[in-house]
Amino acid sequence: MHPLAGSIAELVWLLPILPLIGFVINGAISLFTSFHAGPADPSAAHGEHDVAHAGHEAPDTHDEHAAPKRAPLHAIVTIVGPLVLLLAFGLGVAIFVAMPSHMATPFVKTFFAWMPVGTDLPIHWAFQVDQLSVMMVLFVTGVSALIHIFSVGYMGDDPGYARYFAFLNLFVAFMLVLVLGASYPVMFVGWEGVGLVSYLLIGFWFNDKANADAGTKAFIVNRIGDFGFLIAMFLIWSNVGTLDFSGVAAGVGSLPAGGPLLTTICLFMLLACTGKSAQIPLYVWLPDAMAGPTPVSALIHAATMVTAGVYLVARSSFLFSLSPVACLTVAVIGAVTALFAATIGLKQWDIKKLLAYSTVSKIGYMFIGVGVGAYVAGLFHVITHSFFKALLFLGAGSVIFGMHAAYHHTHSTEDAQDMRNMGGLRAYMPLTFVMMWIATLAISGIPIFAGFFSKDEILGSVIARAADSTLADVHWLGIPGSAVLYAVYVLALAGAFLTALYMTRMMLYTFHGPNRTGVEEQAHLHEAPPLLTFPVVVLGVLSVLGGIINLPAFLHLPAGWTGALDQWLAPVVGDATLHVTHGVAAETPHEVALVGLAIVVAIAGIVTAFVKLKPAALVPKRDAQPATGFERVLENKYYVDELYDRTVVTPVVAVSRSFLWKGIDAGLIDGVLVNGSAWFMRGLARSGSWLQTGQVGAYAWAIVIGVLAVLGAFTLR
Amino acid sequence: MPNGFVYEFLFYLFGLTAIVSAAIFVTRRNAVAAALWLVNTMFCLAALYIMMDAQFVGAIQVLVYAGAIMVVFLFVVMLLNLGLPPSVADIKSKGARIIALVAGLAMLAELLVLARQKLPAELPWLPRETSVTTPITEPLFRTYLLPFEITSVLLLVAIVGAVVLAKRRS
Amino acid sequence: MVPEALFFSAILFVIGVVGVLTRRNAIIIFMCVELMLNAVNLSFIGFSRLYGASGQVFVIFVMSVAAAEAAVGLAIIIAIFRHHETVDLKNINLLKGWCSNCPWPNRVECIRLPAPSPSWCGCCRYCR
Amino acid sequence: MREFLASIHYGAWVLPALLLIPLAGALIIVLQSAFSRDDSSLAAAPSARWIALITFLLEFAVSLGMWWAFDPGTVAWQFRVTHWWIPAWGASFDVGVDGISLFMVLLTTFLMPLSVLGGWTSVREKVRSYYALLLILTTGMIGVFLALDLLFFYVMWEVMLIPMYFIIGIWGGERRIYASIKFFIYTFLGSLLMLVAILYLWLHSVDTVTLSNSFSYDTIMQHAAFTSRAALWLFGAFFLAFAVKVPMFPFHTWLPDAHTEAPTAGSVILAGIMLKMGTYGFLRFALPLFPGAALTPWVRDTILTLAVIGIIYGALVAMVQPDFKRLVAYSSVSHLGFVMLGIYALTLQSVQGALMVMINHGISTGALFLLIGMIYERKHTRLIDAYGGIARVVPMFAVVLTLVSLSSIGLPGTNGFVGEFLVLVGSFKTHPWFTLFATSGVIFAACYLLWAIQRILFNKLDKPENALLRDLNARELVIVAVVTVAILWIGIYPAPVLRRMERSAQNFVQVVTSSPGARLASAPETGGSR
Repeated sequence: MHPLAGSIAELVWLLPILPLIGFVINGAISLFTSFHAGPADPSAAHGEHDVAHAGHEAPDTHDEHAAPKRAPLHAIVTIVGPLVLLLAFGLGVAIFVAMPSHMATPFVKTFFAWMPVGTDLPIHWAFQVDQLSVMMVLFVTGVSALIHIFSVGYMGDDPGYARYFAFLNLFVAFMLVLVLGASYPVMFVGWEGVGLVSYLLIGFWFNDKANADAGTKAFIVNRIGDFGFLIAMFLIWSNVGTLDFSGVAAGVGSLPAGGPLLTTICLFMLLACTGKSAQIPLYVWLPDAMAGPTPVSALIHAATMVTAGVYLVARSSFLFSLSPVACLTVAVIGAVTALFAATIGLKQWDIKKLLAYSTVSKIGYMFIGVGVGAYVAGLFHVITHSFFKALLFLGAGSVIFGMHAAYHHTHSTEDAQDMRNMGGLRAYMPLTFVMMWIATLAISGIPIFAGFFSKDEILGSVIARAADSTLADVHWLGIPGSAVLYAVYVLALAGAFLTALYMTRMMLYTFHGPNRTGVEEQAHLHEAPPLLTFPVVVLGVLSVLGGIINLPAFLHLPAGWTGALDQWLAPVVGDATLHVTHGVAAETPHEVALVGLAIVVAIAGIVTAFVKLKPAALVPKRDAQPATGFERVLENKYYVDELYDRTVVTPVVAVSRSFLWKGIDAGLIDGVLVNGSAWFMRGLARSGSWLQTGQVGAYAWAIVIGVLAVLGAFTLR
Repeated sequence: MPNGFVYEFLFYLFGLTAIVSAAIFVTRRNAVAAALWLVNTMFCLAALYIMMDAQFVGAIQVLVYAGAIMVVFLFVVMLLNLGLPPSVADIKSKGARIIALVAGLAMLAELLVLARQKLPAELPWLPRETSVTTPITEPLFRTYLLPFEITSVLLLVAIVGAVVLAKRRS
Repeated sequence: MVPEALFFSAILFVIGVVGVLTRRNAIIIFMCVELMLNAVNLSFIGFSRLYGASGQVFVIFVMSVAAAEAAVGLAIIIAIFRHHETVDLKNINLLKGWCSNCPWPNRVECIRLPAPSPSWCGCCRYCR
Repeated sequence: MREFLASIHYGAWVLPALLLIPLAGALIIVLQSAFSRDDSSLAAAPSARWIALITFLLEFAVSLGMWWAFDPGTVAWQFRVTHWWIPAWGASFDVGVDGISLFMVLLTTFLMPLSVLGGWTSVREKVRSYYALLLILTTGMIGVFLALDLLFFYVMWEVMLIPMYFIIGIWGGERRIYASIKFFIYTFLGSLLMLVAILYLWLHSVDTVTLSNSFSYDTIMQHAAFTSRAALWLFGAFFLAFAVKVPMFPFHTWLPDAHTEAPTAGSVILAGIMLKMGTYGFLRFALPLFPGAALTPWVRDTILTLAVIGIIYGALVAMVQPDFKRLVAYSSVSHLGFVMLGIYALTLQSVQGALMVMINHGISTGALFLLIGMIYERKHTRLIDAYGGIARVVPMFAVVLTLVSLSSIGLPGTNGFVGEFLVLVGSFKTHPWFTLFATSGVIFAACYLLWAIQRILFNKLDKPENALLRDLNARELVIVAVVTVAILWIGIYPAPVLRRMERSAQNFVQVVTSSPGARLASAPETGGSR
């Protein structure tokens, strides 16, 4: 009898259902209000107003008509949205509390059969409660609750308010299904569900083509990732025979370790992760995803959804640990993405785009962590990253909220998100300024902050495994494993330096130096309302204290404190981690020196930023000259989007239009075969009719010729 | 009456006159002249029938064919006053005529090739006292009774058809 | 004397065929057809000498058919003559299938009207 | 429920009743028109619509009984009714249902009331004959699914064809004549070859009881004797007839024309039910009767390649269609490529997946056509570029269109995913490479539908007349509600559907794979022990 059998864990189905109920209520309200607003919906008539805020962050239309619609419905949505999240968080905490400390086997709760086909593919709706899933549940519902509260203030007067909260609740529901799923198909439901909701939320202000394009692009790129997930599932099922995590974990021993099959499964799973977590080949959708509201970017594209890839690798650690080549690929992709995204981040002017590239880079770190087999380090970085990245986005949201209010009052059409229009906001937004500095220090990896502990643990684990692990023994594309891991370490360090650089650059341009918003706007620049600043403060606190979750050993603290997360996740990923390091706990050679190096690198990044950058020299966006040379390449993100567009999208569309449709379908099959045969018959008939001259003499001749032929036949016989 | 010389002579005489008059008939431009030459061919044929022990048919030939059908032809020619030759010759161009001749000769050659088979001996002549129509009665009214009845229907239909077609629309 | 009879019949038949192919006057063609029928009768009688009197019975049937045919044929010729005032078969092509772009109600063609244009397709008033 | 059905001897009369109810409805409409002098425009004959709707609802109610009365345990024909039809030829009126045909019939009776309700105001003139034809068409379709006698099957196949020809030809769009003639000739050509094959089979199968040739499916399955070369030709004939109907890749060009030109109800039926005739034909006739011929390597590989080409080709061409109906038509080519892949992979999962895709495609594509019909009635154009940004103007329509498109793309949790996942999982076991390419079809599916939806619902609301579109009225809301329930129910809890079809699918796989050789040596067929 499983220890959790009778306990609160039985209610685990309530976790996704609660946000789902929120979605249903809010969805009904949003449909009800817009359904009865009638075709002449006032906000639709403001078509021209949208043009002013082309493509950028604009809580759609601050038109005066929104005020009267603050009917009770609006209040219901305000209550239902965050309440449902808090309840879910409470239930999560209850389950966390009810869980015994050393629960060896996960508690799998099966509800009803989903796709029972024959005896060899019993797919059921089943949730799995173990340390990993509870940890994810806690941090997902926690961060979501905070962001919901932030959204109440931020999206307050947007006409699509109910619809926004409906989608946000739906997102949390699907995320919980993803995290709690007990088998790959159930996880896949959550996997594509979050993809769907991110499509809906990115294209939230769908009346602007750029936003709708970004949404569709996100869904299709995610779908390419899901293709990998499907193929991985088919490979697992046809070789292992089951798709449940426990079943696959048990059955994977039968496959040849490190063999081509296992590596292919893991590589396809990696393709899925790159799609969802925006890594090298399929990261292009994340920067465009900034077209959605800022809280959405904070929640989905910083804290929760993008970490789904890391969760997948951690959850299938039993597969990855058995195929070192795949693990090395994960680590390499993570490292390359980290550096690549960091370089682009240097020259971005839009504050949200900059944070997007910083997210891509930070997820690269997580992939390094789980890639080298240090699953706990990777997950630890997931948690701490969600704290300070959410804080950065919400801070940016407060800044944009203020800027937008200012520009709105003076009816100017300046871009509320461009750093060149900001500057010197320290005086106007002191609280946000302090919190943003905390987040910047955390993300750069300055000691006492959360970022330092998780990033340092990842870097340490890379070096530990470079020295002695199954990864080091194997060759990756001809290069020995250890060399690859050292290269990964160097890339990671370079990434850390650049991270510190561009984060400090952001702080300097936004908060320090002279204000470039404009004289009359400054009057309206003021601190964000309490609803917005409360979550920011909470996240600030978490960014500072986040480190205590998994304090490193070299601090020689009392027993209970060090490595809390290690012990917590040991039953789930423990043996996979040990397998990678030849069954012995990895310890980093001369660890303190490495930590020192990391700190020096971080501080160097901040100092160079202060020295090199001169915020005073900046000019507002409207009269900034276009950048030249390598700077322009960085600003245009290495032209990767244009490259994809020209090599993949346009040729496929052109080929299918001119060749497949017009060529084969209309031309070959329809033209030649179908209409062609019809034309041939017509021709045949027409030539036949030529014989009917109407002259009797001609018919006589025909008869005579016939007689001659017959007689001829007789004579020859 | 054995096939004496006189019999053969007469047979050839009538045969050749039939052919010559048929040839002339084909070349006459005047319809009436052509009709009369055809009547002459028919008379020669009637003679041949009689010489080949088909006296009744010979009589019918003269009576029905030459007498009735050709008279109708002449009657129609007179009705449509085609007597005088038309301004434009109704014979086709020289080229067409040559081709027609060639086709005719080819057909003749094929027929003659086919005719080279060995024919059985002739039947004995009818004894003098039997009446001319007895040999026909048995096949006509017993084996071929149905065709005989059908021809009567055919003739009825032809009469009605001819009247309807030729009647002047009111 | 039957082989000679068959020979004469063959020649008469061929003359009839040549007559049909060369002449354009409807009645003359009709007569040539009658000549061909007579040639056939001659060969029937020839064979009746060899195989018995049933040949003669056939001659009777041929004659009755020829009579019926003559009656109907001449009636047709008269009907054509009344409408077109000619029996020259060159101008009469009622049997022709009309070219596809002739509107149905105008299909009845009367050659008495002068041809509208040199490129007249000959099948109806309303061609090119 | 089962006791109540047993008490009224439900099994004995249900199938003939399913065939006769529509005919009775058609008769009523025709008789009713005979007595009233006025013309049959919509104003003059509103009753015709109501008679048709009530008949279809009655039909659906009767057929719903089968859901409970059906015994998932056995493989034998259920609710079987057999009467002599033409004893001289050995042809009998023989109808029966098993796991495969049960859901096809339910799908038909489910979609018919929806299509009539959907096309409520779209047909304005000659209304009586329109609804009479619809009713006769239903009899034809249900007859095809129930027929266990090859001649009866062929007759029903033709009975189904003619009304659809008129529906497209008379009430269709601009190029309706071209489309209906093309549709008719395409299908008719195929079915004639099938008739020849049926007659050949008839000649070569002697009924042990009556010692004469017989058309009955079971006799032919057990006693038909023909050489392997003959089997290849026979399979070729059946293949052509059904490939045109599926439609498989080279034979599909009639589908876009027929769909775009058909009226709303016509295209719903065409896509929802008539496309399943082809795949049903493969499942019932082509493969079980000639397993040897069907599984010869080169035949199997060509069909699989055609199926995969169909998936990718259909999706790619759908992406660039200016007309939304043609886009959905080409998407049907892609979806049915999955079905053929599933059928030919011959594993239990893939065959059950194929059946599920057939049902789900019927529901989601039928719903898509209904939605297009609704927007067509408001704006009278199907061109995607004529719309833009209407999500704010018609929010309910936007929500439903997005949901149905997601089910058509195969988002997990909706019905599309269940079918596609099972097909791909099943066929990966036997044909991994084919499945790899087929799975890429999943990506293209997302591309073409999402791009179309974006150009219709989202983007700028730049055309002022779009701002005056009315949202869905009550009638349309009923349809939309029913479709949404169906999509989500099958998506989340398909177990009862899968359980009912499992035994028949298993038997199909066992019949086809176990005895390719036996069928030829005229030894009594072991598998088909119906």
